[in-house]
Amino acid sequence: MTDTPDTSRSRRGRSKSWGTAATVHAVLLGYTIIALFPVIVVILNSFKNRRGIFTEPLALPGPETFSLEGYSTVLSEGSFLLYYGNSLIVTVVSLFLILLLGAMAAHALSEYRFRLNGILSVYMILGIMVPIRLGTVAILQLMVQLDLVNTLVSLIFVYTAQGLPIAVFILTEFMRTLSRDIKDCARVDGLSEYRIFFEVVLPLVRPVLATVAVFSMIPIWNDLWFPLILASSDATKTVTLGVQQFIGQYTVNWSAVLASLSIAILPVLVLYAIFSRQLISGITSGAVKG
Amino acid sequence: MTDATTQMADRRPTRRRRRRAGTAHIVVFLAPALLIYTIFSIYPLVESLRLSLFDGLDDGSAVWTGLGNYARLLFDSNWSVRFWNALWNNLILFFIHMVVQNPLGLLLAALLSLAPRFGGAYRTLIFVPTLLSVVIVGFVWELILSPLWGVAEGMLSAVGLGFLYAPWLGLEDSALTAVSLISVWQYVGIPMMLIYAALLSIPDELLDAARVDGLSGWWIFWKVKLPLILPTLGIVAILTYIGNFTSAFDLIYSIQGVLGPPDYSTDIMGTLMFRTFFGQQTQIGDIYMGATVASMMFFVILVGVTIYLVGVQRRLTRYEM
Amino acid sequence: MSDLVLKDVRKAFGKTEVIHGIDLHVTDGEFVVFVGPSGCGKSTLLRMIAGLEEISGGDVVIGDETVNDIAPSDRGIAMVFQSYALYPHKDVYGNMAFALRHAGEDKKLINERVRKAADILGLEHLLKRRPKELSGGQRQRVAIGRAIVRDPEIFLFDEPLSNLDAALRVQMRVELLRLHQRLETTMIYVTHDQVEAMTLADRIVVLRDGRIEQVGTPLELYHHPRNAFVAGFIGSPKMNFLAAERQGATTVTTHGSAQIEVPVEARDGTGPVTLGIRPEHVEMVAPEEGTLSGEVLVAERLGGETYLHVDLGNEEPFVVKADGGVMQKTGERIGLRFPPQALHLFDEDGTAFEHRERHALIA
Amino acid sequence: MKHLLMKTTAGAALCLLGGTAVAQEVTLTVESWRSEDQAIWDNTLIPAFEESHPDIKIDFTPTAPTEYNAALNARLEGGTAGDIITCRSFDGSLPLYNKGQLADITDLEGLENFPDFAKAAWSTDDGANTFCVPMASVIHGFIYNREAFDELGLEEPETVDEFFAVLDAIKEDGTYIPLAMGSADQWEAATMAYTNIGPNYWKGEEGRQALIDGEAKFTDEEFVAPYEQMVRWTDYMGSAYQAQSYSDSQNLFTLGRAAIYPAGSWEISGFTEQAFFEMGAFPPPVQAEGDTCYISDHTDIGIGMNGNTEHPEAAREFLNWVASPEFAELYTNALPGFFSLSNAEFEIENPLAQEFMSFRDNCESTVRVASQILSRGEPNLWNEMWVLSANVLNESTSPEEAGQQLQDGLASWYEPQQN
Repeated sequence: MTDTPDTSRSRRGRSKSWGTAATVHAVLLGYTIIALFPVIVVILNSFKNRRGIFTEPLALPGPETFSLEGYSTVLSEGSFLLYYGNSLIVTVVSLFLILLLGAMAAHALSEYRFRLNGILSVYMILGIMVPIRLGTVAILQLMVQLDLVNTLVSLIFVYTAQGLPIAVFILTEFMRTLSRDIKDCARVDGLSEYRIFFEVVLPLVRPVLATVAVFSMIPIWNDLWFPLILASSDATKTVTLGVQQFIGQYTVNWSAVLASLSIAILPVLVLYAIFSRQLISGITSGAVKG
Repeated sequence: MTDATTQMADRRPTRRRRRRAGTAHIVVFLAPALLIYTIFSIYPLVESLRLSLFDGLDDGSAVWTGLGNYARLLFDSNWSVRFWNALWNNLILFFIHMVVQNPLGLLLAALLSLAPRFGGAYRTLIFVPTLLSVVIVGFVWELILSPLWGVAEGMLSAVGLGFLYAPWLGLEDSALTAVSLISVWQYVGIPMMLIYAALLSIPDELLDAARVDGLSGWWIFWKVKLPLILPTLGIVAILTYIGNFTSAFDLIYSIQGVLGPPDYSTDIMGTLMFRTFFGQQTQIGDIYMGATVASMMFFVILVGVTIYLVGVQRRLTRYEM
Repeated sequence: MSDLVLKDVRKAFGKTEVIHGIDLHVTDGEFVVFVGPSGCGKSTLLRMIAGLEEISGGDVVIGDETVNDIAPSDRGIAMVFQSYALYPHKDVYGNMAFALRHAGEDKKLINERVRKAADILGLEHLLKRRPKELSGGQRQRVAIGRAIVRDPEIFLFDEPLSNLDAALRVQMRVELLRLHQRLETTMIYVTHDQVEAMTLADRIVVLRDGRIEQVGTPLELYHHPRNAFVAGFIGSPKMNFLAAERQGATTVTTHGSAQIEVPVEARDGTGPVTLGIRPEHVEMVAPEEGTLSGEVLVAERLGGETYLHVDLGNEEPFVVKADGGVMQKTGERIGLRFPPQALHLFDEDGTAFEHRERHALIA
Repeated sequence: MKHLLMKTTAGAALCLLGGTAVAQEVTLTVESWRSEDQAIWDNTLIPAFEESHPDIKIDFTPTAPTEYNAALNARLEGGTAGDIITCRSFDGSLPLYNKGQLADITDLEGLENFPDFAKAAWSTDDGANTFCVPMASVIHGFIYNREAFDELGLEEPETVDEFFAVLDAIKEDGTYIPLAMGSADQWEAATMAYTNIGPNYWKGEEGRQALIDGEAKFTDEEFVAPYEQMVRWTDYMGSAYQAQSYSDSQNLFTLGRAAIYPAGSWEISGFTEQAFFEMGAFPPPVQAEGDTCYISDHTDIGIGMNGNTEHPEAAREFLNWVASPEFAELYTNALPGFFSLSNAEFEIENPLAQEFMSFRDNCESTVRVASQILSRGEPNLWNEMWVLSANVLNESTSPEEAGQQLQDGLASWYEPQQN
């Protein structure tokens, strides 16, 4: 496909005058600090006791304030590892379904000419405009009838439904730009339409899939609402919901909240790091050019 | 050579007659996504919107009211005051994002596109807040801005600006702006990434041509790059608009709670819908009025998107690059 | 025998018909080139033969079988695409072996065939590379190799050389010719480049707007174009056209009022006609000796030859292909003389008048 | 089509799920907003119950308080709510009963252990039907840092004047913020300020009943006066109190930076754990010495059963146990500050809780003014009271305007107030 975009630009950057470069770095560095500061504050204070958190929020944990009580509370009191597992299962399975089903639908919409194509394209992206939370009661009733309440499956269905519109939108736009020749070539080679999709199209759209994965992952991992409504039993709790248990009606266990928040940040960062290499090339080739 | 060819020809598999697949594969490709999306997204939404045409009785049963709920929402002062206030706050929220978040995203993207050293690191780190749960974001900013913790005040004092500090989240005049800026902080990564990607897709030759034409860096940006990424800015704008109704709720809910304090100054359509639909404390949820608010929200989004599609997008020329 | 026969083949997208009933017979082992300006339907026609585009009417027959409803892979064809269409995630070997592997062929056979094709195309040392590690010419060879491996009855080429630079194009052209000589397989080749068509084809099919304008050997098209479109399309630089008035059966008067006798089959009547002559057939003489004369506007010197653009008072300059050593410069007047056997005459609809004699090279 | 779709997907989904184990004994799920009580239930209450009822298992599954109403509501509509439901008082639960989502338990034997005023919070207006077992009430007053008071030589104030004198003294000294109170969380302003000190002005139940009967208005002096006192409070609250959240106030006090904390008795257990100094408590000061004092002794938390539970017998058995003296003692001592409403007599161990309990001896009890009947319409009076109480503290609404707005809102739908 395209070369990595950065290399072609770098020569221009290097030739910039020293002063300009300094300004650029000053602005970027400044904003990076602003972006990270709150996160660092959370992590820093998660290693302190309550007193330390409130008397000197910005200080590094010292001998008097250092404490792992938050982490020990989190790891002992809540079944935090279980919640972690639940969040991971839900996020990964939903992502998988969003990417697979979304790509399949996008392929159908971008590759084949058929009568309902236009209408279905619009129908599929309608969901971007409406928060799915509006349908909570109906979703819950549906899940009751399907006997899926308090299962991770219910969450997976809802997140998949929620993630599909944006996935289909981005992937369709991108797949329209894919070379026709290569698919035709596969046809001449005797591949069925299914194998063309799996063996030719999917490998080609990998970077875009990464983009979609990042955009879809965030709301799923961080969602509080649907776990609360659909799967709040102890066996199916997710991390975000687990954090909530440390925020009581009248008392907040600060160390535990900060510790659990810090723990909850981690996997998102890891997943993001995995996808982010692909992210930019994904956006470049698909979503924006449209 | 000739031998080999004949040999090959002999071993060619017999030609299978196979009717072409027809449309079955199209159905197979579309059906799973359509099914899940329809059952778990569209059907519940339609079901909820349908409720807006009913009114609930004390015993839990519903009775048809037609557009009665809408009339109440728009003309009964108990509702209309809250409704217009929420809509107005939403528009302010949108405005602040448009004048702060998107230009900031543009600036950062423009700087990143100059390919400074560590550009990748900056890009990744600036995107980090976008990944965070609103629970974390709400929590940490509340702490930072809190008068008790004094982080914000302390930092301002350190540079001799301590007098500027105010409990922004608690003051009617500044609460909405403060919340908006927190949201900007969290989400600026998205326009930044989109715009950055658009800037990268401008071919080098074009920029070289501009340089040959005698344009300097600033002018190249203004006269060449900006017009070329206008469609992306359009997409960013409309995404901002939609997000303002759909996802801004989470942040306000987590920082300010469902009443949009102080004095409803941070009450937006999302919080109004939520507390109407589900209730809070002694207020029992009214799913029928809640659905009405939700439907209005949907219409407002639709109006915005339509204006964009008809009025704006048509005028934004897309250039083949 | 795997002749390809097209019988009244039609294609419509919605209500617009783009291929208007094509009849064509390609005999086994023939190298046929479809040529025409872009949008003439040549690629669509090729894709219809391949089975990638459904046909709206008529029949496509390969061998003795009507293949309208047969999947592309079962038509005994192989296709080479303009963009090469190599699978980026497979190496050269994988690309070439792909179709056979998919068909569940024996590993040994696959290996044998891939090696053989690689040998033919000089790709042996590249088998482990990925497409992005190859140059344009190498990619093109892999694409062709992939087709060879399938050992098809018909090769289909869709503008396979248009992404290559000029030098490489010439080289690949020769390689293709040799390949055809070696494999003796039917090849159908689509291009908009008449030079490729002339050099490669046993027979050329000239297409315009979804219709066949003329089918014939390259020289037949060159010497006996059936109409003004074919005449103008084949040959480079392109044929000069002069507006003229028919005076008698075969006598015409041009704009410059010279009387010219054209050796074509006589027809009754008078009226406006078009006189055509190729730049390479015009003779250059002193101004006063020429049938027509004019002023040189531009002299394009290519070294071995020179193209003189002459103003004859028409809208378009008249092009003369002269020797590389001609001295004439811009602004000089020259005379032009037309050997009668090189003249072409077209009626108002553009249809050519038959020459009285066939060209010596054409049986 | 809807059902067809569901059936097919259901089949598929069930396959995915695999078999879910069928419980041998009955398990009752308890819905609650008291997530901080998890440990108390798991370690104390549930073992005690299961010991005497081995065939019934209890699963306590609290939801964060901010989401409780919304989540419970959705689950009730969807039919997935737990068997046992923790009830908010008065109009917080009555509609659920009306919809059949809370079962009628009027004939539950254990209810005899409770006085009528306690049952009133979870009964129909005519008192004929009861739907929740009263669990506890919370008493409002002020908690103070006793060491700070000793240091400055201060006494517990009895009258409003004394109260402000104490505040002045603390302010003058400057070591402590006099009042730990913020307006960012609006309910703090409503419960800990307005309905905390208000009953002394409107004479508790008398004033509340007068509002319900339409004989008093929020624009009357006795309902505006508490707001006027609250305006005076702002001089003694921390700087930037507008953004001071409820948890900020707690921290200010327990970290020893503020001297007086307008409180609800629920704070007792948390404060006892967190504060490193001795604390005392006093009831809301009266206007003149010798006046009868009134306290907000709010019936806050009850427990009932889901009208659609599959295990009504087991649920009733459990509710009977909650109504028993055994539960009352266990609960009150496990959670000092949540005072059992049971007639049963037992010792309270926590000294601060004892102090709060003692308010009941000298003062008249009343519930929060907006909790019964008056918050049944739109605009919701209790919501309005949150917003306006915070506004008064923020000085963006004057006491008179606040009273006027409460009155206008109420009169817009409540008939007795419409003439």
